[in-house]
Amino acid sequence: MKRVYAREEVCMACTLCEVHCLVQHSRSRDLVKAFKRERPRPLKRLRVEERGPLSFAFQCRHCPEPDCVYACVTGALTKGEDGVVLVQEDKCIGCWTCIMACPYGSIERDLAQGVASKCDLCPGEEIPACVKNCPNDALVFAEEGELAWLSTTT
Amino acid sequence: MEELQRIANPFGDDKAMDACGLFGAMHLKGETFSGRDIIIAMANMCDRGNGLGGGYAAYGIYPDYAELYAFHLMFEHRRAKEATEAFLEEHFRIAEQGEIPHRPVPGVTDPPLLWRYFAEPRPGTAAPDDFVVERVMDINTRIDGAFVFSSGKNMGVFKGVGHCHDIGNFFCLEDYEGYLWTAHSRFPTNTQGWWGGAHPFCILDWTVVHNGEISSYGINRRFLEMHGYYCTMQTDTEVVAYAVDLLVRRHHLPVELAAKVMAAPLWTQIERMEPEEKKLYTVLRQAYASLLMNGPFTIIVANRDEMIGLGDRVRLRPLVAGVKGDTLYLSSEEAAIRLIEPGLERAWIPKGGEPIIGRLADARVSGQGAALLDQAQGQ
Amino acid sequence: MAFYDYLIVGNSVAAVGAVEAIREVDRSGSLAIVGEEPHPAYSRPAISYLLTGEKTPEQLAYRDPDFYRRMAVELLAPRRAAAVDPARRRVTLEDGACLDYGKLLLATGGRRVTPPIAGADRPGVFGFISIADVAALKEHIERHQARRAVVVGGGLIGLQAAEALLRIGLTVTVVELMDRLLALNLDRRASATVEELFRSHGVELFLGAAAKEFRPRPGEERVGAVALAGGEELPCDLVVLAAGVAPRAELAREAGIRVVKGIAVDQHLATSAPDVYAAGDVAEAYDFLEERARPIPIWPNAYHEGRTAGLNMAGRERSYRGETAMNALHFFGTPAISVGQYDPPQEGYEVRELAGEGFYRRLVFKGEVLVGLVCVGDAVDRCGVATGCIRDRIPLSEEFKEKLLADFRFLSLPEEWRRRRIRGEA
Amino acid sequence: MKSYVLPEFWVDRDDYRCIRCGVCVNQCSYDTHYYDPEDDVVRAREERCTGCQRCAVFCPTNALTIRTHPYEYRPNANWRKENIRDLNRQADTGGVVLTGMGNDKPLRIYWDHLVLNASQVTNPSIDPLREPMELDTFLGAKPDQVDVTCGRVQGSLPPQIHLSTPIMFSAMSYGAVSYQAQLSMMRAAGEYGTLANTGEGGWRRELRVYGASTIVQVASGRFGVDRSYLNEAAMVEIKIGQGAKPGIGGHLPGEKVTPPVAETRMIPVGTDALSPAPQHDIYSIEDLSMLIYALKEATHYEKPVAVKISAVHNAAAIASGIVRAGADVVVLDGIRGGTGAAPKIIRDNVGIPIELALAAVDQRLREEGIRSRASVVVAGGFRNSGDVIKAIALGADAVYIGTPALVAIGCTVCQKCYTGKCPWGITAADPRLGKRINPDIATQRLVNLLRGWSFEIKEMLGGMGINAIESLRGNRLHLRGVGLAEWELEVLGVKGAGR
Repeated sequence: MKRVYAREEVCMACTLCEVHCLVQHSRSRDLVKAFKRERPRPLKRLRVEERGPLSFAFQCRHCPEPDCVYACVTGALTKGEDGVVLVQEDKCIGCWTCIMACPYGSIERDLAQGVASKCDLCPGEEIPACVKNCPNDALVFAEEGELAWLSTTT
Repeated sequence: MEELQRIANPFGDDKAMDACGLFGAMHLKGETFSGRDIIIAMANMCDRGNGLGGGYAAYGIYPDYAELYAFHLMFEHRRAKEATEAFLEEHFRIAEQGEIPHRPVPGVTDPPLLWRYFAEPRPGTAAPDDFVVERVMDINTRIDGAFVFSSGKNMGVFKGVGHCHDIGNFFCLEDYEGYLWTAHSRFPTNTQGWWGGAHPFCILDWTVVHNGEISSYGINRRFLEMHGYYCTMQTDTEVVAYAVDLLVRRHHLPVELAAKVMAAPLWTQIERMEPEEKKLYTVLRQAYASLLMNGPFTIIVANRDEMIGLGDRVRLRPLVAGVKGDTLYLSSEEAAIRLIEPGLERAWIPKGGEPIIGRLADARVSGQGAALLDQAQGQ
Repeated sequence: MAFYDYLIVGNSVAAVGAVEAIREVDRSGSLAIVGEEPHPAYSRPAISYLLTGEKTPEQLAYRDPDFYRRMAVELLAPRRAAAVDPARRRVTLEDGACLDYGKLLLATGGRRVTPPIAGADRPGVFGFISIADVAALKEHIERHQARRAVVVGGGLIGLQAAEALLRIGLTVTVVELMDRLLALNLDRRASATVEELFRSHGVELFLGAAAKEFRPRPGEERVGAVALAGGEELPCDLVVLAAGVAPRAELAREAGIRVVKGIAVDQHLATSAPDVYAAGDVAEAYDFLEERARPIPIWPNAYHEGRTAGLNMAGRERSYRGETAMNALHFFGTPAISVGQYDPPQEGYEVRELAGEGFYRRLVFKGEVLVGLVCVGDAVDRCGVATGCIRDRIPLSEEFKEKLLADFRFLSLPEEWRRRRIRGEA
Repeated sequence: MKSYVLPEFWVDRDDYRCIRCGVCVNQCSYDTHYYDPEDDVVRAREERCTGCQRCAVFCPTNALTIRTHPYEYRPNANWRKENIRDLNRQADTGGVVLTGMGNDKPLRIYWDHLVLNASQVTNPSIDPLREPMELDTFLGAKPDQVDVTCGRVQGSLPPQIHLSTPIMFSAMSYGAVSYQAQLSMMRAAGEYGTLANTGEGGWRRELRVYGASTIVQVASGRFGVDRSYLNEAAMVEIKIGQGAKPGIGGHLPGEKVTPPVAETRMIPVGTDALSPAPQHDIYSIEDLSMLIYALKEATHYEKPVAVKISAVHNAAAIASGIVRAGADVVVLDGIRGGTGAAPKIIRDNVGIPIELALAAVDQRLREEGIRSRASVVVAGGFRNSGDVIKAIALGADAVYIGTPALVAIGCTVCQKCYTGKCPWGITAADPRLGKRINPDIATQRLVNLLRGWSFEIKEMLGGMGINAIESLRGNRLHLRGVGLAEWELEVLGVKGAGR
């Protein structure tokens, strides 16, 4: 399945992926409203890590064998036919077992709603918002087999 | 020089722009024929000109003076004639001279003085051809009101302001017998008719008639200037003539290759050639880039041995070739050939950039389409 | 007489894991589950939400309502297995039905440990591990207008019950044998945090205290007080007894299958009997940290075991990767997570801690490898990154130990591992 | 010491639109923006702003407008803002006022006073979408005459470099520009079939796969020059001068000489990289000739050797000397040529416009009959394909573009290259900033630039009825001047429009 991969050699830590992820997961889908009006404030589903010249954005891998799904005590986390790992918020009880289990650290606590929050690959969008809005192509939406070029430095 | 430019080009244009009708006929074995048919053919293409210029080049017309340079001159006034004759006397031995025969024709008015001289450089002159070229340049640029419009041996150029067939009649060309004729009718858009500005253009026994407007004129001219050619007439024809002279006479390129300099194959075509050929054309294009003739043109270039027809590489102006027996015809319009030679064996339209060459030496036509012709003739 | 290619005894998470795995490999083989509860598989760790009324039993369903049909599973429930005959590949149910199987999975789970306390069977004393337990408790509270509860057992289940009871308005006292809460789940410092939480919410804690007897209310059978070994008597309207669980391995034992504490299994989750597998709380699966098999009665492990068993049963060979102890707890909105050897049993471990307001993190290293962690409060965020370090035995230099302690980020991982993680090569 | 320099730019932030996302904060390499958590507001330290517009471009809500600061001194035609600001900067530091990019003074831009011809009626224009249109250009010395015997070329031409379009990327050294910027230009040059120039900062080993599209420079510092450097490139260029700073050398401060820069330049880490004002082995034209032939020897006469000079008053005579000294290509860099760092006073005041230099050089070489012996390449201030085609018509074989290439990959000509903090990652030494150029994107943008300009040139050529660029090269009849004095028309060798 296609996943979002980071190319750290061209990520400039602008965090626009985070901004647009948040907006994509807001009710209004409007930048200003999503950030300034909506309560509870929508959450971004990926994070940018940065230290010195090194930076990259990261989100759920939608693992073939998802530890989070296997660990989920209520069945709120599911891996669909399309491979996308989703949280059913009405089933989630906020026990954070998934956070404990996910080796990618890709599930965040939505404290306002008390449920897990994670990348859903932007259902309905051909390309996830983070990838679409990355100004430097530092995020790519690709099949695993297309990864060879990810590490290119020249 | 300044004066001449002003006369040739009273509006100070960069260069003359004109559309034209061309015609050429050559007997490949050197048998001569009268200019009558040529005049008829040009009359048939009368619409290609506008009455502001016409002219002919005829080869083989002065067999009695075959070893002498035949200078055709026009003078605006007597003073010019006197000055020129003094100049000629100084540098040449004049064997014969006289007014060029002509008769009144309604469409031809205000002719200049038209005079011809059969002459040779004074004994001891090295490189007589170069000497002649330089002296012709001297007359054309330094003597006010004088202009040499023909300077080859056993050939002559006849030209003036008027429709081409009127000019032919004016000069009584039916009375001349030549083996190679070219003709030109002119449709200038920007210059007043001036006798010297009519075609053909001639230097030594090279003549050029030309239909077209060479967009590369500016750089062709600057390149030729680097090689000592001073273009005084702002005509493409002049530039073509000098280019041919440089390439063939001075740089010893075969005429076929000179044609390939002026109408160079595309780089994509060169790319597909065999290595040796590819190298040849690559080097020619690189070295003679400034002699590529760009824009629409058809030219007929002639000398005592050859008649060459060439169109630009994307074939923006017409050229038809035809053959009957040992006679090669080149024309802007096929109808003009058929008019004078109803029994034409074959007529074809050469590809752009591919020269058609009639050659006296081997009595053959070569060039694109000619191979088929050989076959046909062989059968 | 019925035959199933796959028969599963038990209908909880291990069974679901097995079913999903079997169906990944074999869409058509016949499959049946024998479940003793009337419900479809449900989220046992969430039953306290039933008590508080935040969830209905239907909402506790572990999978969607269509699950059994979708998976082509015949759910035989409520029915109970009485015996297994590995030689004849047959399971006999209590109602006399005989089910023959191609492959059998024993996923019978655990049962509540009942300590030797007098009056433990008295009305008003409840367990807290099933929907039935909660239903009975709830009914008792309503019928008797119960106001005071004593929870015996300061472990995970006991404290979940305690918080839920408190939230529905009861006064709650917790009695714990050990000198701290959650002794099996957290280190001492984290326990103290949890104790403080409970105390601050008005829960009285008796630590290091043993319940000696559940005494009746005057004139009634039902419980009225808990007497402690120290002499105190705690009056109450009900008792929740949560003293731990033990594997329900009787079926296996009686069938001659090898049982230690739980059912012994190999790396394929196969038992000593041919074509009989075991998974979940009843099994003794491999602990990769302890490097030995032992029952670890936690939900995620049960799923992994069930899944591994299911794949092997369906013919796709898969070795159990090994799990270890890990717990995600949350009380009064404060989360706490522990993984692995967070309380090192002997010398040779290195402990690093970082604490702040509402934040506590403890990492335990053995040499260069992380072997345990405890996180409380906001420190839990992304702690799976550290769990991954434990599982993958990522060697961490001094630099990265400090980075990891400060922040569970990929930037806290050595470059090679960071790149592998980004590429999704877990 | 209190600085008297007032901010140049004004940061206008629409608070309604500002969502406090922090993108401006993280994108400004000068730390202009900062978030104040106490008031939950993003503020600006305007004195740091260079007007590069990075924040404005990246702000997702378009909340930012960066405009010229409205402060005013008393109006004075002589003492303008810039004069006072420069003077204050100088009084602050006691140093030379530095700047980056090309001359920004309103010197006459002759391109804007030259207009092109097009065919009407007498000569059909050509549609490049449907008919062949050749921009192929060859750099290198051409013979005056080709010797063909028996249909074969005798001997061979001096080395020729083929360009698919007469546009090359100027010399920009690694260190002055980021690795990513240089990589992108070399890749784009390779993809489009033209050349990029390394500048004098050496040539990184991993970039040598682009050798066929690389010009290496031999400048006064001789950084990174060795046998393989010369031989792995397509062409060698001796740099005598640069349009932005004629007569002076270069200076890359030690702090920018990072380990990779040091390795590439073959100098110790952290030492100042000094390019002397002259080449100390060239004090005369015969010395230049010796270096030209030394380089030809080193490259087995297989590479054209170019000589680049600043366009100065006697450029025509110097160019003639360079051609006679054996150079295959003469490069002229005009007064509007760019730079990574130059003393502002020199950039703004020394040299002559490239149009005049080009016209004079081309004419002079023709008059001397040696125009074919060397190609003429011009640089300095080209802004669009119109400028390029006019240069070709004036007589250039090809042009170098620097600033347009940088603008294509983000440069906003803020002129702060010399700080090494280019927020667009172009002239940045900091690896954090260099990453802002994704070489894949930048390469594509540069290729797009070359493609777009080339197509425009084809359209204009077609309009003139020309289908091969050599027919326009030096063809000044297709140019006319507008608003120029007689002497200017004469130098340019063009007529006034209408004539």
